[in-house]
Amino acid sequence: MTLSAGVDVGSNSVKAALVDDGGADARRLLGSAVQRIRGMDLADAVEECYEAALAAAGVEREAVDYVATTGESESVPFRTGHFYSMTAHARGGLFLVPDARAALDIGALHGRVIRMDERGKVLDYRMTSQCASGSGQFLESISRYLGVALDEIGELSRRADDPEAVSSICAVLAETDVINMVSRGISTPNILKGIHLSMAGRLIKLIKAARIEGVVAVTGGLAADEGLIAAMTEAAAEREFPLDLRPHPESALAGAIGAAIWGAFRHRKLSRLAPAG
Amino acid sequence: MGVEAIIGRCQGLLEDLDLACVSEWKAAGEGRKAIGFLPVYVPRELIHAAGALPVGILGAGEELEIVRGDACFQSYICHIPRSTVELGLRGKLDALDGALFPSTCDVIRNLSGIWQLMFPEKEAIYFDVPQNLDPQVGGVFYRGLLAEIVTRLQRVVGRDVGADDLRAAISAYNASRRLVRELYDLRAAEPWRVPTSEAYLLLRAGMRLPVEEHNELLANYLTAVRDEDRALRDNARIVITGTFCEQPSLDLIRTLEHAGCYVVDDDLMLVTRWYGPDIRTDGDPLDAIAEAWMSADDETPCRYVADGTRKGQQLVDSVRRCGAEGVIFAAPSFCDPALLDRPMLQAVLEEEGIAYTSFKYSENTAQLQPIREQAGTFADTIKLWSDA
Amino acid sequence: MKCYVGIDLGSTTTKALILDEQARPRGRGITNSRSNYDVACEVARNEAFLDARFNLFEAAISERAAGIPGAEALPRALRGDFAWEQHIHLQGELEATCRVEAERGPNREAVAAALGEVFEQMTADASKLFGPDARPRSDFFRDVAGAAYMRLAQAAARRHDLPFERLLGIFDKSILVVENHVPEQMLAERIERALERSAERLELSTEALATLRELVEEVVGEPLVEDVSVGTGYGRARLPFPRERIRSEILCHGLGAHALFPGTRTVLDIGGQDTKAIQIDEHGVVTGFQMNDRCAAGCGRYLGYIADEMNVGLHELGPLAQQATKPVRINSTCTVFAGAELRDRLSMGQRREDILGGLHRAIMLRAMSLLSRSGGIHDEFTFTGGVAKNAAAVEALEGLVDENYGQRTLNISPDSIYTGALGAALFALRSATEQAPVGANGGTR
Amino acid sequence: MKSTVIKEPSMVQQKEMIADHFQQLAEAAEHGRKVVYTFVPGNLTELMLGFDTLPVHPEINALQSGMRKLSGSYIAAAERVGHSEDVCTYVKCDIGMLLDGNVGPTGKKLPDPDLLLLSYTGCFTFMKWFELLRERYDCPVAMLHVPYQADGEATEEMIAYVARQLETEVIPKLEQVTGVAYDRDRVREHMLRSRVAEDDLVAVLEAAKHRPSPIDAYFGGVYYIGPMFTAFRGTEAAQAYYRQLRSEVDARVAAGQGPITPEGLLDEERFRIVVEGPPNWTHFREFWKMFYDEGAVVVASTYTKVGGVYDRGFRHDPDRPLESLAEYCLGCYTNLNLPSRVDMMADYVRDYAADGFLINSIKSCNSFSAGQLVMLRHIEDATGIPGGFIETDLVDPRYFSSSNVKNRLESYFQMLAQRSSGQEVESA
Ligand SMILES: Nc1ncnc2c1ncn2[C@@H]1O[C@H](COP(=O)(O)OP(=O)(O)O)[C@@H](O)[C@H]1O
Ligand SMILES: Nc1ncnc2c1ncn2[C@@H]1O[C@H](COP(=O)(O)OP(=O)(O)O)[C@@H](O)[C@H]1O
Ligand code: SF4
Ligand code: SF4
Ligand code: SF4
Repeated sequence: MTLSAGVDVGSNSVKAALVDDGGADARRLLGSAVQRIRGMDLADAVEECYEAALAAAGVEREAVDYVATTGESESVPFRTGHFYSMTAHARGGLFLVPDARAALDIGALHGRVIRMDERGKVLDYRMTSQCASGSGQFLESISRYLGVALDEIGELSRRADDPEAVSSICAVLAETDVINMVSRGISTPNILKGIHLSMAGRLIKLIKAARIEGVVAVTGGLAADEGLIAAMTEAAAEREFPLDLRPHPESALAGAIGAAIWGAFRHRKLSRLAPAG
Repeated sequence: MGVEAIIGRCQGLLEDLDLACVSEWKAAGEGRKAIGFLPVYVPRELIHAAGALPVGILGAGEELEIVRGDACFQSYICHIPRSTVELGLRGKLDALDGALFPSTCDVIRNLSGIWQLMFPEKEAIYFDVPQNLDPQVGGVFYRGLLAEIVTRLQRVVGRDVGADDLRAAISAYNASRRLVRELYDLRAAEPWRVPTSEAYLLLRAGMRLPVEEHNELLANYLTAVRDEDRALRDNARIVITGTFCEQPSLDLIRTLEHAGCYVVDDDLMLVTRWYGPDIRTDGDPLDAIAEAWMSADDETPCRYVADGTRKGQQLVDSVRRCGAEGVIFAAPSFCDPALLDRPMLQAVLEEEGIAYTSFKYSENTAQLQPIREQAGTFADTIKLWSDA
Repeated sequence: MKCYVGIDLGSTTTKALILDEQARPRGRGITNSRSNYDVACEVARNEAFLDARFNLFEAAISERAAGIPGAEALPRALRGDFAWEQHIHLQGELEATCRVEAERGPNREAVAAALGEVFEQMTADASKLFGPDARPRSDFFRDVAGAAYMRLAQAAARRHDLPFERLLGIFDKSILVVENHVPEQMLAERIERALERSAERLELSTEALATLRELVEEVVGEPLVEDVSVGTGYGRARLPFPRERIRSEILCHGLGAHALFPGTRTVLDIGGQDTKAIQIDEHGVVTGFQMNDRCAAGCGRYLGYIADEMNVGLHELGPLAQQATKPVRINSTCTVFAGAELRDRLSMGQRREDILGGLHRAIMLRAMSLLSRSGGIHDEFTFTGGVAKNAAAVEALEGLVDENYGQRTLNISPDSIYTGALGAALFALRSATEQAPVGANGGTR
Repeated sequence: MKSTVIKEPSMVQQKEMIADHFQQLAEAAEHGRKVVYTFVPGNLTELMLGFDTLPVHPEINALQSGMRKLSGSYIAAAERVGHSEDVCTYVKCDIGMLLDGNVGPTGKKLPDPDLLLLSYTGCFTFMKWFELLRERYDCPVAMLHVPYQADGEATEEMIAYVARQLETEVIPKLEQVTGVAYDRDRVREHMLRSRVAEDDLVAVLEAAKHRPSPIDAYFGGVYYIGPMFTAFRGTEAAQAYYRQLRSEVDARVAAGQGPITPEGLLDEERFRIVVEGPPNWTHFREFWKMFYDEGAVVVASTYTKVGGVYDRGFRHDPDRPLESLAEYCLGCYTNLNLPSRVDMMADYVRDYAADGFLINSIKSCNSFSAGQLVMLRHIEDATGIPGGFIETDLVDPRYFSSSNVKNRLESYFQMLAQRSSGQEVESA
């Protein structure tokens, strides 16, 4: 048994997960925590999040064999090793959705798709460009403008009957587009669905570019947005493109979980290389 | 000189955006001239033979704030022409008496026209290296072109250029190419010994220094670095391609190394590494240079590959020769030649079962995080699965 | 009095400006652009007319009541008290709307209690916001109320064990409702109340008050006749104006800048989501222009995102940035990434002021490119639009102009944000005096 | 204003020519005709006619796809197989069309090439384009390298170099593919016909010097140059077409009529404009209408010179067929250096008494676009007239923002109006 921890430092929040790893069939998530960064010192957020995860798992700090980071590792002084985000998300996605052969990671500022094999090896990936159009951040500010809470977005969007397309490429100009829509009396569900569809279009483009088919584990914060998932499924169906998206309740933790699993893997490898002495 | 001192000197040269080193060189002798050139292929021998200093114009990296250069180019054009114009308008290219614009792509081509419009007092020599490689056709044309360049250089330097001047220049550059090859071979064999950031700085220094001095620097480095004690790290061995023109920043190169990659071959600073064997120093030197171009099998996105079955072969060879585990396609944003070549090369790699990944950059890319993530994931994958 | 009104419906703010027949500015109004353009337009217009009346009042006092003790201070006090009246009125509406909204979710009682505390405190704080020396963090109700609400709701949520997001959501929904209907004017009534408050504070004598009240009534009664209005700005096509009453922003900014500073040859306007560089001749006629396209990087909204991220007002951003000692270099000015960039750099240990300094410089660098693309900077150079209110932006611009073009006269008017509206009003005046459609592009088609 | 669709005989004629051409392509295999893919700038039509080959122009397919609103999905398809968002969309549109079965504008599949004739004039991307096509077709490539007029002239050496390549590379490959021997006299005959049609085309374009201009030399112009720049130069059909066109334009001049547009006759010429850069194809009509609505007529454009700058004097010369073809290739608009392009624009502004000039900067096309902002300044300096600048793309619908283009055009035309009324005030 290897006790490992994964800490995923994102742009929006820190996620931590503790995994009890006994190899393929005996891998368990012991506990986890998420901490929003906004307004906090990053180091404090990391510390708070890690403590919370330890507490949730009922594990002592000293008992952890390997602390693996992903994301911004500089702010985790107690890390043992680091894995890059796509390595981690692929592995985490596979853990949560064992049938998946791809992970779609949608976070505050980025979208990435990762094609992998049945062992979580990254085969190909695509990511959105530096321009922030269609990111979670954008959705967040628009929904605030519309007076919609984050957890209402999905449900509202699914109620749309005549979604209104967003034309601007730029997120900021799209904001004005949206204001324009409100002024034309377009309903909130139709606006949200329009945004979802435009994000969906972009993400599907990535998915196609990475030549992904079959089951896709959705990871990252926006996996919780059922409206986006529904929009993607619809948009894919419309393009006659088979897409089986599988969000998971723990999707936001995928990066942290994946890092923890790889950490355990490295830990075993290292202890084999250097027998206890 | 130790490695640190050599690299320090190179770093200083890289940061010398005002070309103070060129002005110094010019001031050290009567009537000395300096001629700039843009990437990718330039017969520097001609400039050297004319007694002038060939100076590489390779953009301004991430240091210069671009104000007026941006005003000359739309947002969808790569970065190097705008920083070149900015440098020119700020007087940072004043030390140059003219410039050579090789036929790399439409952007560099049009830049020659911009130069004519903006800096009419400076010689602008655009030259069309032939894409027709028949000695009787392209060869004849190129021989004529080289002679024309010599004539125009003679006008700039105010003296005649003889065959012996040309032969001496060819010899000096042959020596330079041999040293660069040695550097690359060493890095491919023992990449922990020669970090790419150092190799790159060394080559960049050659864009400022007289060739003889640069050769000495290279030789010194090669000696010194063999004595350095440098630790072997658990990195993946990769080849970088697509960077032939606009150069990535030093920080970007370092980022790749920090993300767990050993670069074992690259097409950075291509101008220093043209042609396979030495250019012959007997017979007519212009013929020799033309011949070398016609027979070189260097493949870059700006050279037409007449035999379609050979496309991408050079990249595959380099991967095999250097024992690389993967290829990183890194190309400047909006670079048509590199980006249009990419799918063709990737198809060849796929056929050969060679892993690759790709991204774009510009010389002033400041957000290195996405690049680090991509290179890091690529290196992770190679490492985690290397023995699986 | 005949009035010529220019309305500039911008992407973030809507401005109105009134000229009299002698082309003298008489009143200005501004509000945040909102989803209902007609409302935005109406609110700005109302504000401008109100401002015109205050100005008339001020003039009347200095002409006819100069000797009365306390009279001099009255106009200023009156404005503050009137603003306070308006604010309290809107806040009342907001509270009512929030309470209705609160009924729609879980934990009704706790939410209601929390709202009660929040609004009570907001009312208590409001008078501070509008005191004679107050400097509100914004001119707009949305921002002022929003900031106070956020701050108080955080604490209230904790006390009542509610998720902050719930209170946030209630506000977001309610503010939309409140800002999208035109507040009733009830001008005389509200002025009367404000006058009483002011009189009390200034301790005016009864006779003085009587005289002044007469003046006020006279001014309130004076007919202000809107003769012609011209619209401009990003949203101009949606303004309820006929086509010949709509002018391009470029022309309006050019003419407006020319009117403010007749020596102007180059104009830079940075608004919420666009940046324009305009060259004009000695008549204010545009001879060349460039504007940003498709990408809103480095525009005013960018500063908005930054201010939001740091939870400070737009007013405060510039002064903070001016404290930079070693501005960092920033290459990416994507508006949406602004917050992340700031966080990133803070986590790298860079000083907040230095980052802000760098951000301001980055914005002005983009503007410099545009200027240079439009033909350079000629003497004199006028900076307009909302961002001209930001001292750090101005300082960065000055530095860059100096480095790249040498000595230039840089004009900035405190009313720079109204430049477009001024231009539009001038077009309105012109069209009235010419008695013909404006320019060659008249509405014959 | 009533908006009747006006169809003149020349329009019908052109339609028929094109339909006939595609019919021949569809039947090429049956009739054993060889198909050559080649480009518009520097096209060697007379030479190809001499070998009885049928040309396919990938750029024309791309622009047609743009007009038929198919380009968006073609580009997406090319991007899916690994092409970057950044590169020329003509190439991607063509590749996407290929991936989609290479169905041409008539709904029939285009025949595969027997030869890729890469005459690479004025743009490096052509070279990459054919390298990419070569991967998909198993056929020979003839490569003609045309040097750039970097110093504003086509030198003897350049002409000799190109002519030599025609002799040693292009002609042998054409012979090899078609089995037909090169017949100098046949080529000369076609060149003779070209000359006549070229004279008529120039007369048509220069008719825009009249006030009002009887033609729109940009939007309308792309139709006028169609036959000359593609498969037809040197044919009898083209000769007849240009004769007819010229007579129609002459008649409009005599009647004092303005240009025919899709919205109807433009009867009030309010602005005379010179345009640099290709048009946008995905929103061609909408784009044209923005001009029409403002009463703006394009009196001269550089885009109508990409397949030859006949109005500056060049004519095919049957007495020196290969040298003349070489000169033709060397002289195409995008093969001119920037100072020459500035001069040309400035001359147009003067010669056509234009009120303004506009640059339509195309995201795809570095060959055209890199340096246009510098050109703008220099043309302004040379003419004393302010220029306008808009950004669109050829066939990528993502890069046409109607509101943006409209805003800029509107502002530009209002500025011209303000300028001219300001000047009137002063002179009054
Ligand atoms: N229910 C939800 N609906 C929509 N978006 C959500 C929801 N829950 C979280 N998000 C979004 O997820 C994003 C955070 O995702 P995450 O993967 O944690 O990002 P990062 O790793 O960059 O911090 C935020 O932008 C937030 O808006
Ligand atoms: N008091 C202020 N201090 C600093 N910046 C301000 C102030 N008021 C407005 N701004 C800036 O001006 C921008 C709006 O400018 P404005 O010219 O009104 O734009 P628009 O016309 O597009 O609405 C805001 O985004 C903000 O950055
Ligand atoms: S287009 Fe908009 S979202 Fe994209 S980089 Fe520009 S400002 Fe950012
Ligand atoms: S980076 Fe590419 S596009 Fe830019 S000048 Fe160099 S070769 Fe041309
Ligand atoms: S870059 Fe321009 S000239 Fe070249 S192929 Fe593309 S559109 Fe044609």
